[in-house]
Amino acid sequence: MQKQAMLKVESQRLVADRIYELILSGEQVKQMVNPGQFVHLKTGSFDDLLLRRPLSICDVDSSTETLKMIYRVEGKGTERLSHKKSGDEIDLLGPLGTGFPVEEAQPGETALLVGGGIGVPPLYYLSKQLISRGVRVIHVLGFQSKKDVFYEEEFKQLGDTYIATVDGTYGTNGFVTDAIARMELQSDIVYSCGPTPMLRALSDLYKGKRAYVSLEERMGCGIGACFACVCHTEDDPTGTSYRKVCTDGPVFKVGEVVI
Amino acid sequence: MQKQAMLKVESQRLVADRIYELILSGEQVKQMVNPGQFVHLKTGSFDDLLLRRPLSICDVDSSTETLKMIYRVEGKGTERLSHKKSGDEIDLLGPLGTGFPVEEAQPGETALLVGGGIGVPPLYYLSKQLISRGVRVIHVLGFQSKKDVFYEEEFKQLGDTYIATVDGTYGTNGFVTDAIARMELQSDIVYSCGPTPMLRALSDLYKGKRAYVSLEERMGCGIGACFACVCHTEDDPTGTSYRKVCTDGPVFKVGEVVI
Amino acid sequence: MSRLNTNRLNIELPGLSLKNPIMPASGCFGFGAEYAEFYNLDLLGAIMIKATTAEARFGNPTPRVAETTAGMLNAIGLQNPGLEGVLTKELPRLSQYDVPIIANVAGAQMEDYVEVARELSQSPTVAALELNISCPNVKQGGIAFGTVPEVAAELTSAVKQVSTKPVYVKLSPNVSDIVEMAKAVEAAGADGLSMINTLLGMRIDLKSRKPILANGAGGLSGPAIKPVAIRMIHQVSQAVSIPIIGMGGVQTVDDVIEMMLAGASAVAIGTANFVDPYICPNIIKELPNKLDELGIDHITDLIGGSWKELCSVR
Amino acid sequence: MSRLNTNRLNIELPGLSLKNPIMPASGCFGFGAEYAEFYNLDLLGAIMIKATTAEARFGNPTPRVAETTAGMLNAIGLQNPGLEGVLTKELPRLSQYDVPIIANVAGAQMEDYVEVARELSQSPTVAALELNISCPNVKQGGIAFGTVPEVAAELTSAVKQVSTKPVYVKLSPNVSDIVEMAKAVEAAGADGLSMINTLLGMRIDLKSRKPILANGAGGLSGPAIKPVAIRMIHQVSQAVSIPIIGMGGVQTVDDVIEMMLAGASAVAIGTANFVDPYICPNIIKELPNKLDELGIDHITDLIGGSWKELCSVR
Ligand SMILES: Cc1cc2nc3c(=O)[nH]c(=O)nc-3n(C[C@H](O)[C@H](O)[C@H](O)COP(=O)(O)OP(=O)(O)OC[C@H]3O[C@@H](n4cnc5c(N)ncnc54)[C@H](O)[C@@H]3O)c2cc1C
Ligand SMILES: Cc1cc2nc3c(=O)[nH]c(=O)nc-3n(C[C@H](O)[C@H](O)[C@H](O)COP(=O)(O)OP(=O)(O)OC[C@H]3O[C@@H](n4cnc5c(N)ncnc54)[C@H](O)[C@@H]3O)c2cc1C
Ligand SMILES: Cc1cc2nc3c(=O)[nH]c(=O)nc-3n(C[C@H](O)[C@H](O)[C@H](O)COP(=O)(O)O)c2cc1C
Ligand SMILES: Cc1cc2nc3c(=O)[nH]c(=O)nc-3n(C[C@H](O)[C@H](O)[C@H](O)COP(=O)(O)O)c2cc1C
Ligand code: FES
Ligand code: FES
Repeated sequence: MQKQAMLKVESQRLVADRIYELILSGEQVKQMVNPGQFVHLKTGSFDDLLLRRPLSICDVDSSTETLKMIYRVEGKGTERLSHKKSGDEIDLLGPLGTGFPVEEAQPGETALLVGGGIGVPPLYYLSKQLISRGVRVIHVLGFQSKKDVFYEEEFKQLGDTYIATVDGTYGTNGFVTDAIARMELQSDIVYSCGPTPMLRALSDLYKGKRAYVSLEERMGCGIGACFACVCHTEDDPTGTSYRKVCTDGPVFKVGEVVI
Repeated sequence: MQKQAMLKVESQRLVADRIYELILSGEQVKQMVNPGQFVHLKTGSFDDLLLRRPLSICDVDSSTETLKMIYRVEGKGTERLSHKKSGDEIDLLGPLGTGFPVEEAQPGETALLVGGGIGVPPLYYLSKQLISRGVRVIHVLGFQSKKDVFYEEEFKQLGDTYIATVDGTYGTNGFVTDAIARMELQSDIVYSCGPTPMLRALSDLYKGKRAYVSLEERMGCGIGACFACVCHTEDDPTGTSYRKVCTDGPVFKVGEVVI
Repeated sequence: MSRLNTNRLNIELPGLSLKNPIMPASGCFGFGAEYAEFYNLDLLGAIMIKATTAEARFGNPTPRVAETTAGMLNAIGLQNPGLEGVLTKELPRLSQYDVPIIANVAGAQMEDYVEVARELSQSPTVAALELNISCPNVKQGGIAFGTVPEVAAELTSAVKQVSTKPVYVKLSPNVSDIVEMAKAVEAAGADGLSMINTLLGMRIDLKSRKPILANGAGGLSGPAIKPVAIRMIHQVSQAVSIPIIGMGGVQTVDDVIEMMLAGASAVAIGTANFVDPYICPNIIKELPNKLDELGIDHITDLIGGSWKELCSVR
Repeated sequence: MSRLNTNRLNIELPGLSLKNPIMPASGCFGFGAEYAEFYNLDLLGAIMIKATTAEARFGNPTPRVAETTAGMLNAIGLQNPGLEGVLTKELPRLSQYDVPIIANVAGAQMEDYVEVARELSQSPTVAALELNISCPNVKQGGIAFGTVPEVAAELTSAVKQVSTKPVYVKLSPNVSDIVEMAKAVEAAGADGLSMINTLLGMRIDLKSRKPILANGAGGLSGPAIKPVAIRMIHQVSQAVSIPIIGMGGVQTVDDVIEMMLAGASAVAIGTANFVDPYICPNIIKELPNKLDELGIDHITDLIGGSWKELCSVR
């Protein structure tokens, strides 16, 4: 199957401090059925920024063949991306990776979706798919500060949504784990994406449970060929066993890999 | 004096095969009073094409502060330049170099302006200035083929204009020197710009006369600091005397430098 | 007499009958399985598979890659399933393709190289060996083999003694005198050279103040290094009489031509596979038109064209 | 105890009291006259002037420069007015500025270096010498001095014997072991190092089939080589105790910080002057804000930050 295509920029807008929502359209979107998968984007046709950038799929509308992503301007690549205007074309490789296992949540169960910062976006598409499967969803979204919060309304429309900010300027004061504890949130299954320390804390909290984390790692190819993105497995933490974040992941079951 | 500025693209259009006319505007244009000078352009804000590109000033309208250039798409830089649209900004350094000595032509005299290919553009601004000084102008413009001819009408409006094409598909068959011989063109002073073999032929033809040639050389800085663009002088052709094309030139009197 | 109607891209090198001069470079194509999902690997001139070491290796801690201006750094650390894994899993899978496999051999000591080379060369799927004497990533080895001519020569002849297949020695660019290195391994019996491996580089993160790569330094590849590759191939091809598989920053069909004019007999593409997974078949497709444009009959007419007298009719 | 109100950018190096760590690199700034039309040279930390040889040189035939991806090649060939011209014309003009002048010394044989170094060091306008043992452009010399430790050491001590000013030895990156080179010249008495000079590279024109540079090969500079510079400065700064003036691909204030974290005590800017003639004063202007952003009091707190323990209060 053709995995690379030029997609058209439909729109781009600022949704929080340095955070952009980018909507692309193209036939390629048809393949993007699994939440938690990612795409690998070229930020321009210039050779100075050589590598593609991985961004999670935030939402897909297959009827209009549109793909939504939300990203934060971190460095030169995302900066360049933020200047793209509607009508521009973007070279996309994807969908890539193994996403969240929606089928692990049974209809009627409650799923806890925990996101941190720019780890929040993929949970949106996941949440929609869980709901359409008859799963109840609770969202806990952590941000640094009030100015960083995005998509609260959008998540609220799907289910209960709790916001935590590290500096306490909005929602619960502290980390997502603080919010989970304070609200005494119960669930049958947990899905999460966010910074490594958050994922570590959640892994401890939900050890042995049905819990899934989406990891980030610097990537070369994004398709499993370069061995840039490997991590150790928990059952062989110092040996030669490994998983590739780009193909085996980015989503892993808690306890599968060393975070 | 500030020599660097961001200029705005007013328009860009194709005027012949791979040949574009680019009009920029900005205050910087005020400084561009001498024909034969050039500007040094960045073709984008990307680091892969690192160096600036030298392009001759083709025409200036100081009332509207607009600058016209004509260039051929040769490689990646000019290719990138050709995608600029009105409203885009271009980083410009200039005016640079020493242009054609308009003052060497006396009112009432006849000046022969000889251009070849993309050496034609700077003659346009020169011709206008000579005319306003009361000098009669004759233009001889050489191109490869009919499809490469540009600005014939514009030059005709300033004075007699003869076209030569190497393949004979338009105007006189052959080189500019053939056209000059065939038409028995007489003049008091000669100004020329074009490919090196043409300039060599003209130098032979007008040795010891009031004749000026504009040279091309690969440049680094464009301002005289890097010693990329030097040429030997005719009176010390193998010694250490030199002229810099970017500052002492690009225009030299015939017999001053080794071409 | 025009050869326009025959295959204009085929090249014969020791052990290698190449349909065309394009092959993925070692370490940038795994063992082919991933790219096989993008296109039919039979299109390729050859495949240089990832370095094989005697034992399986996990490699370096992550981050293992960092971007640089027009390049990238990597410090994968030779992660691979080891000789056993390559022989039992990777090579059998690759045997289905009608494309010569060049097996990249790495090691921390001469004995490792010799063992791996002996075993791999006996696989019917392996057409030639590529001796990675230059990988700058692995602390326990590599660097020394690739920078001291005598050591490289000793290793080359030890491997030649056990290998039943032609041996291409992959040179490191991190040396004072690449010609000296090339001549040393040629004299030691190398059947061909491949060059260049990565330049040693580093990037430091301003906030953490630490190198971005967990390993500290890493190998620089991509368009940034192409001028160094062209220069070295130009020098070496004039000094030796064994063929060179060129690599380093190739991204376009023009880069392939430039590298062959410099003196390469075939061209490997590394980093560019990450940017465009279809790069190899795309370039192969563009080659005939490019030859037309340059007025060249057969691709071999390009080899060393920058220093040889023009021999083909133009 | 904050030093926020004092000069946060000044640095003391052997023979050099720098207002700030930024200086144009040799060969990329002529003798200053051209850039003096763009800004007041007094803004600079220092100026490294173009190489001076005993006799005037015309240099190589043109083309002398070629662009590469994120870099450029040059083969100027040390064009300069010779010792006499520099002493009688260039230095007197430069004496009007309140900025330390570092004179770059080149030659084809040891005697030339010694003569030029002796004379230039006696000029009151010259604050220090930079020994260009590494220029890869000039066929008759350069390359050997810069790639053999013993030869570089011999040259360094010969120059030290005659120089009345501190001597910075400019290292070539085209070596197998940069640390060995650095240690050799340190042991021979070098007061400081400057690094890196250009990498040797080449580009070939597809149509003419010839190298674009008339000289064939040339020196690669610009952002493409920055990772190599960072790596070498990182290695060398940990191995020697003399200061390093770093250079190679610096274009932004972030690049300056990165290079100082790697171990440079000051930073020279070469190629970027051609892209933006105002680059040096612009970066100098941006430095204080950058220090604020990184929470650093004084610029010297950055030096070697990638391998030293954090010493400044953050
Ligand atoms: C599977 C996956 C999904 C992601 N999804 C999102 C998302 O939905 N929204 C979002 O804002 N960000 C996401 N990221 C992080 C995003 O890829 C980086 O922020 C981005 O690559 C930074 O590029 P830059 O050029 O702006 O930064 P630079 O620092 O200039 O990038 C330099 C290089 O480092 C890599 N890099 C830098 N930071 C990261 C990082 N955190 N993770 C991986 N590579 C990095 C870049 O890809 C590039 O190769 C995701 C990362 C991964 C691995
Ligand atoms: C003083 C002067 C005035 C010029 N005026 C014009 C003009 O009015 N119209 C026009 O079409 N062209 C003009 N040229 C030529 C023009 O600069 C080149 O065609 C252009 O730089 C090619 O850039 P590129 O990126 O398309 O080609 P590439 O080949 O990709 O360029 C690579 C590098 O080589 C340099 N280079 C390539 N060809 C030339 C060349 N012929 N002369 C100088 N440098 C070159 C580029 O500047 C760049 O640094 C002029 C050149 C000079 C020196
Ligand atoms: C991620 C990565 C892994 C590599 N692994 C190997 C390897 O295992 N063995 C080897 O000989 N070269 C290895 N190389 C070097 C490449 O084969 C090639 O020589 C180099 O990258 C230059 O080519 P390029 O610029 O086209 O990438 C690796 C390069 C990269 C980028
Ligand atoms: C056009 C040019 C001329 C140079 N001339 C000299 C020189 O005369 N002496 C010298 O020591 N280095 C010379 N260099 C090397 C630079 O000083 C510097 O070490 C190198 O270019 C790397 O820095 P950069 O990437 O910032 O340019 C020259 C570089 C360029 C680009
Ligand atoms: S990014 Fe290449 S293997 Fe994962
Ligand atoms: S281009 Fe630098 S001196 Fe002329």
